[in-house]
Amino acid sequence: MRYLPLSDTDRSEMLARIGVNTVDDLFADVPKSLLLREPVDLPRRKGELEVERILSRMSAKNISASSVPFFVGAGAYKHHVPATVDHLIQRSEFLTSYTPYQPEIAQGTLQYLFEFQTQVAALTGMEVANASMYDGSTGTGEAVLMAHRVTKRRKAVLSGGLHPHYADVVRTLSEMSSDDVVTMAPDVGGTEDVLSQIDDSVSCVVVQSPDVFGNLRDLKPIADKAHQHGALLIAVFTEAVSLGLVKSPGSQGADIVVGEGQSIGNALNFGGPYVGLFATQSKYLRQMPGRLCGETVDADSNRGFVLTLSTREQHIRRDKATSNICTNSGLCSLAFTIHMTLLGEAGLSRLARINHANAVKLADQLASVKGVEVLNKTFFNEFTLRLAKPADEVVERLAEKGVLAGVPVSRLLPGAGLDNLLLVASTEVNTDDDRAALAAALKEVL
Amino acid sequence: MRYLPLSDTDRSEMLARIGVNTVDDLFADVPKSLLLREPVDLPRRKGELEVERILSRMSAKNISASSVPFFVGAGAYKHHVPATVDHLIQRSEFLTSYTPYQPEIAQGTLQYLFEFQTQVAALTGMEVANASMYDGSTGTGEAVLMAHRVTKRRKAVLSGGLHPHYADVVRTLSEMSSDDVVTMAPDVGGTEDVLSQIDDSVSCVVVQSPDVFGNLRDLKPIADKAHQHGALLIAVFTEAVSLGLVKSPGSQGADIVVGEGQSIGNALNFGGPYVGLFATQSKYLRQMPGRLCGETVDADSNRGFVLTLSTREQHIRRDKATSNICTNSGLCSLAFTIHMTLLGEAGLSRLARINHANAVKLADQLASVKGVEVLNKTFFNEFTLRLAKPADEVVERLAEKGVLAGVPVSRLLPGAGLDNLLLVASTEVNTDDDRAALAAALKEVL
Amino acid sequence: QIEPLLFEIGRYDTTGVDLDEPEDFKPRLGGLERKEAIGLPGLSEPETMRHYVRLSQQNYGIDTGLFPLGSCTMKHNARLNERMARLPGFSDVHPLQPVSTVQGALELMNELGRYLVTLTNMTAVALSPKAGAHGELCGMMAIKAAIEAKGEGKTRNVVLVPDSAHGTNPATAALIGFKVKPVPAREDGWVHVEDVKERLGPDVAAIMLTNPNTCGLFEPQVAEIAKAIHDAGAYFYCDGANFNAIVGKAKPGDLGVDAMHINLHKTFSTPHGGGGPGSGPVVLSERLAPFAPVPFVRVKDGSFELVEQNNEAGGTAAPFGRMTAFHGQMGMYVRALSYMLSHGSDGMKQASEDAVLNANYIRAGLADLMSLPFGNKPCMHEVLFDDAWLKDTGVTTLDVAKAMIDEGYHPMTMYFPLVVHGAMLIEPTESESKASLDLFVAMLRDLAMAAKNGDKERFTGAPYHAPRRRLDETRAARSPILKWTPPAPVAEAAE
Amino acid sequence: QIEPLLFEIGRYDTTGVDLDEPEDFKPRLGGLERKEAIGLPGLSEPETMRHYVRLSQQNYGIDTGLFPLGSCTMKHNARLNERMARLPGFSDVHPLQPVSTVQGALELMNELGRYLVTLTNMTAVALSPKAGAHGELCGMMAIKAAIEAKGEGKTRNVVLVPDSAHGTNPATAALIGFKVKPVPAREDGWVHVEDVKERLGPDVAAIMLTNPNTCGLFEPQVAEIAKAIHDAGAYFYCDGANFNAIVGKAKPGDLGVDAMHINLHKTFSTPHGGGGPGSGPVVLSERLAPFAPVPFVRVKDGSFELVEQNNEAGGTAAPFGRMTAFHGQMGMYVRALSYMLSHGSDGMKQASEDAVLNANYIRAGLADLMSLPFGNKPCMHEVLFDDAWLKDTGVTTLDVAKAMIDEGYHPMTMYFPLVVHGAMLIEPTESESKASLDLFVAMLRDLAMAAKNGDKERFTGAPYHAPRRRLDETRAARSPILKWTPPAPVAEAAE
Repeated sequence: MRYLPLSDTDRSEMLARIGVNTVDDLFADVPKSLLLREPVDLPRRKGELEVERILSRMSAKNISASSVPFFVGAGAYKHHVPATVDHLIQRSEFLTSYTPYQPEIAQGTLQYLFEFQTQVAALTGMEVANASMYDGSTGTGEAVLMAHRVTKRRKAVLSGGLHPHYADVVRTLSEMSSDDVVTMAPDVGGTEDVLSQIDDSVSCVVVQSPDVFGNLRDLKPIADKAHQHGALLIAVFTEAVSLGLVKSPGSQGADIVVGEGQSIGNALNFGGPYVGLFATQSKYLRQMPGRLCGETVDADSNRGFVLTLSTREQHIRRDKATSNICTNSGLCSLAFTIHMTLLGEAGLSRLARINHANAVKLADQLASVKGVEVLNKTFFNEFTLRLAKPADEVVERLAEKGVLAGVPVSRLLPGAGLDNLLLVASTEVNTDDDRAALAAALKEVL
Repeated sequence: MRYLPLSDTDRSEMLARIGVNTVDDLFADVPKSLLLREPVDLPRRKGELEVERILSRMSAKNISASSVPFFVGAGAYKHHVPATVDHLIQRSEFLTSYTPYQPEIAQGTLQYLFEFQTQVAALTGMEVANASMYDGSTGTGEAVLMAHRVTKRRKAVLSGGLHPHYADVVRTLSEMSSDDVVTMAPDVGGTEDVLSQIDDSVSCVVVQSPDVFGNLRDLKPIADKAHQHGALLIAVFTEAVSLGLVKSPGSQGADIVVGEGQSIGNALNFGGPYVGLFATQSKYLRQMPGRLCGETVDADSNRGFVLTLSTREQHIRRDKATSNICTNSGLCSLAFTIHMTLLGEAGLSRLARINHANAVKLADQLASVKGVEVLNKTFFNEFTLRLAKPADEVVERLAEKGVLAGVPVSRLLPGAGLDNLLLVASTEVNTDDDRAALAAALKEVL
Repeated sequence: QIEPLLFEIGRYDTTGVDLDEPEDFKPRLGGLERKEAIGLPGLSEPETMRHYVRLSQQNYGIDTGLFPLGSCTMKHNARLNERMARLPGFSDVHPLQPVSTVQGALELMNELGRYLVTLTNMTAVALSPKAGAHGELCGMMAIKAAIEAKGEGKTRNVVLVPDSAHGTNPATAALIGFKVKPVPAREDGWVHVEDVKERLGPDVAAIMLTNPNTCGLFEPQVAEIAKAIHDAGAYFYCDGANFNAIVGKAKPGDLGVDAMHINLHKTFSTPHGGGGPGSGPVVLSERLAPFAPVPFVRVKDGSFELVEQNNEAGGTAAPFGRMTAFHGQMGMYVRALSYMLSHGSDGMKQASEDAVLNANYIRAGLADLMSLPFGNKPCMHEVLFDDAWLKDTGVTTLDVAKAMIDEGYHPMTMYFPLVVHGAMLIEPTESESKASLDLFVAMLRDLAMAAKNGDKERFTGAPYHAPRRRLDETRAARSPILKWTPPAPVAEAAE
Repeated sequence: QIEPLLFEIGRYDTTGVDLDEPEDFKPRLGGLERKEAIGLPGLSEPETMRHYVRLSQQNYGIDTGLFPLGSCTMKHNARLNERMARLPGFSDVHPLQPVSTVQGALELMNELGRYLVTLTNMTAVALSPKAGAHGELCGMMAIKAAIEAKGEGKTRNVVLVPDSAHGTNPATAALIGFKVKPVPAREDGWVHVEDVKERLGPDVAAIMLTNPNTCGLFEPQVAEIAKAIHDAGAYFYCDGANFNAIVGKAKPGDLGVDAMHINLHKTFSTPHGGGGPGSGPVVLSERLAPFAPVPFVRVKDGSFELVEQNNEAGGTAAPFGRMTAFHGQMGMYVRALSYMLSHGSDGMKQASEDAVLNANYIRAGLADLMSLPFGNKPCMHEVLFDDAWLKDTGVTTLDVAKAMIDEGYHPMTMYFPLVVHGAMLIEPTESESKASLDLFVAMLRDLAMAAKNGDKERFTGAPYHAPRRRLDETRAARSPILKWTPPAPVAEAAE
């Protein structure tokens, strides 16, 4: 087997050196009856070519985003990632390294984590950021738990504009922990009354902007009301590129900002791995979950970086930890940092403008199709259409025509009576031809 | 422009520091009338996404070897290259390094060249090998020039089994240098009488095995006769994998061995870059063209490697050099070395057996198709068919059916009266389905 | 060499991405446009490349040397798997595309699940957990859901956790409201069935047991423990971090396990990437299978469908909810399946045997110089030393670890498990050759002799030859600097 | 750290490639089966990965630091280009597939040719030469063919080559039977038209001139020289190694050039790869265009065809033959076109300007401490120093070069061109930032001060901090060891 360096000769010599006769002598503690004599019932080893063929065949059964006009969003976005990013994250020294618990030989990882934290703090307008979460949704779950720790309350209010899957994640966790969750009704227009839900029993309100229907939300009044009642505002985003163009949650008073970083540097990957961004104010630092990288010096007084404040973490605190999180999204955060470095402020804001411009163009074009109504007053690069027919059927028909039109709201919120609504996203990858193809296909189907 | 780090501010500051007003002041020596004022008439800069789209569109217009049953050979072969190879050659420290003229910071390159030379010498059964040529054909041209230097004669005899393009390269170079070349008639059966061409005026005979028609050639008698007359035997191969299974040219008495190394580690690349393998006996070392890497020690007595015997080369010898060659095929030779290291002796000989077995299977299968005759008594992984119809038409018809059947001999030797002959190659990538598809398609077309 | 931070070399007007400014248009941002600068300097592409290449050169990886981290299984990461994960049908598909357009992706998930279930002899698998700890959470949630379904939610609220367990185990149990009751360690490194039985009662929901355990030993009484747990109406959660020792040699389902997470990034070689991403699928016994979370893949009429809502599960299924927005770590699934297809059943068995053989070979090579807390008996895929052999040398486990760096090696896992004093846990994995192990053993023997001969300096000052000397972690924690801030402008010189 | 040779760690029965042995079959090798062993040890995949990763770590590349090699243009190698070259329609197509199945590949070649011809204002391009020196050979062959076509083959057999030329120039001319007549260097670093005229006559076939020249200067009399050459019935071959300075700023065709090779691996950024592969297309003037070698791409009826035989060329074309088996360096064509599309006409002009600006910025930063053989006047994309500033220091150009290594830099080109004593030729390229140049200048200033202050040790013993100290090149050449040989078996100890 190409991955196994030992030869049979090696094995014999080593067994002799150890002083046993067979390798199964080393498995003596396994109950005899349970030790397998034969390989399990799976195919035997395969050469590279054969593995490539099997997996390529599976791959070919899927329609990839780059191969068609593509408008699917709702929490993950098709962006162009520079070739430099994927090349660099595959470098052996990044790819095959471990969690940087040995900082003397892990400065590469540690320094990019420090850069990542700085970038995330700047982007969100917050004081501190951690070294990444699994993704935006699990980060939101952690944010709610953190808010409970900070406020010593156990009731979260979830906006009706929060991505329904994010709300599911929070609810699953809360139910298991016997915490309270109030989930507001789906808020297509972005006009729900969050303020009335806030009182002295509330630990946090969780508001997404742009919300799942695409609306931009003014967070300032919500933050103010929350603070009056001793509650925290958790601001969520699923499209990191939007922050290049819209006000940062930090500048609007958010206490915790959590979001999905996939858009920067990371592929769609059918849902993962992604990278959760998580930032807060310094005063809440000790309640923050996840790894943190901090600056220090070495014995020669050279600047260096280490994982720090790990007394919050499970491997030290065990059942008293702020979270059970161990692994983070190291390599995805590296991809984020490299892409963000390439963009810089100038590139990010231009990218955001292009996204917004493309979405505006698309909305105007689709609004003129009979049977289509654009519901949003405000949006960044995604908006909601009301169609003359159920959206899931329309999406399926359009897929047959080679256009991936978006996400039917009914897929996220089945049974909510929103079956004719369609979420449509547009990024820098969409061309005039793509937009025309979508409009034409909709015209045919509706 | 993303590749240019200078900002306009930088440029102004730098011009001021230099003491000129505009950048064109630095171009003062260019005749004013010839200095272009405007960018040339080509499109302006493009983002990555756009470049990817343009080139991907061009790429998609070609039928790639992996996408169809594929039997095209005649000097370049479709083999499977392990993913490790392509990953490693893209490492910055290999990819973006220079010719190792500064050995203290180029041991990576130098050591792999030393390993490459050792592998090539072993594979060919020769005493020394150089650090690669551009490809097999230019290497053959260089081998003939080298033979002329060694023998102080200027007449080469080219076997009728030598790849016609290789013969063309030798002839072009020889005609320009007013050297004599005798090209024997195309030798489909591998039965030509080379021996009768050898006399005391001959510098070298150039014999390929397996030859372009696939026949294996017994080199020993040719070497013996050549040596009797003070001439050299230049043994050529275009399929390096064959050496895993057949006698080495060195063991048969070749004086110079030259061949194409593409099969090991390198993609088809529509003809290049490839890597020329070049080996000889130690006594001819000083007449050998190309770079050589040699072992030495550093000031601390540690083993190290350097480019050596460069007094043969053009940058020292100028018009007295053994060759004008400057660049070699560094990265392609690295790919060769890594793939060969992965294979090892055990893997290479097994790979060769699989190739031969697949070709035998294919030949037997095709022989049973009406209108097809297999002409070879011996072959490795390629053989010649006589078809009932002109091969170029048949190949075109089969291409329309999605089968790339091989190379019509008329493409290599137009007007030679061999229009119904087809060269068919089979490697480890061919499956039973591929063979069946070719046989079935031939049956339909013939 | 000290590489500056990107913020120290970047400029706010520089970009390494060429984009054309859009034509004029009317924004629809409702007055929420960003007015303030963000504070993100950029670099051109060549500068970016060099910055991160240089940073990488300060890292140690599997590809640069042996990585003997106990309990973390740092094995070879094949580049074939990287290539496969980047096939457009896997990397460039969206989790919310119509399922008709991602049948191959669902097929891959289904196939991966089949492999995991077959290797473990379990009934079901929950693929979506994002990492090992997330998998633990998933498994424990399934247990909690099962207990609640039986109406015992109020009464069964204790989880037994051995002292030798990973810190994630108690943290996970506590996170969802369980009380953690420790099971003490015995001198032989094993959990004894009588210690478990003693703590069992109607309040016990589950035991969380690592097997092979963190001392590198297979729990010989595991089947008895499982039986005791089941007899008491509780569940057996197995921490699968050490599955690498027994893949193809024994099936956790045969041992009585009810739930086990599998670290794809350990056992099935998806790259650690400096701390993630991981992937932690959980296999479930028949008793727990109904409670698997959404989403999951189901085969229906020859095609694959995705169950995304609790109420779509059907039959006896009662999913406890959703653990993450989408379907989990697809990129890791591809790599892991590529690993499994490559090894095959024969290769996976051989890999486990080689992993165990390699660990024992190290044990045999060092047993005379270093101290084995449980005696010189066979271990599984990792061998545990304590620091008794360092007595009176003035050298600590930490010092030995740092001295290994100077010898060109990554340190072993240290001070874990907590049950052994000054623990040094070494896992060579099956990826190392005999020659590599011989060098490693020789290096440690040399260090051991040096320590015993009083060459304390070599240890306490180590590392001397790394990109950094020993770092001041206390300082980092005392007044944390967690991001770069622009230097204060230098005051004009006084006139 | 010394990495062993693969032969020292490999085993003859180890393989890192899994292949199934074929079923029994009857070989058709006619008795020519290999009987003897080959002598090629193998490594498993993890060992291979580690071996070559470790080797790579002993290399310096553009991605790790500034690469100031004069005349070699080590600029940024964009990874986009690597990705494009690996598209299956380029990397996985065979040169002898039916042309109907490779229309996109031919289109790419045609498009690359169009770019090169447009940038140079020439008539035709021969793409197939494999590298710069091969391109020179191609260009000179075309000239020879043109001369022979005019019936002057016997009489015109002299080629003028300035002393400052690259060694490949005279080597190339000599290779195809030309006599080389040198044109001496003048004190101002330029070739003077009167020196050329003096040597012109009916025996002169061509001049081989590098422009910008190897002293880093643009030849101001180039147009006059071209006219004199043409008037004498000879051809102007231009060595295009330094094209990087003037892409988009001036067109060689406008300067009277008849043939010029273009190093795609210099000017258009295909990676040097430790010494290749390169690619050396040759652009040809109207007078030489008919003599371009086969194969070449032709557009006919809206599709692309490939002319592979001399007698298929048609019209006035009279190809001189074939330079290589197939169509040249396709992989490099893709990378170069990707570079050109990315830059565009505006970006290529800017790149030339930045390259020249950067070189002059270095000149300005060092002019007071180091010596400029032709005075402190503007240079093109590289700046040439001599060693006059080292007089009486006991430090040589070589020593300075090696001392640069200790400072973390690749040395500049040294002792070339030969016309200047102790030459140091520095080409920063447009890929360097101002900050990077500032550091580089500061480093060289520091070295210059150290040399002048008598810190000779720092130079003569350098490098001290590289993977190796200075290597003994004489020893390597005296009794060459060019391959590994198994160590002689150690004799049994005497009884």
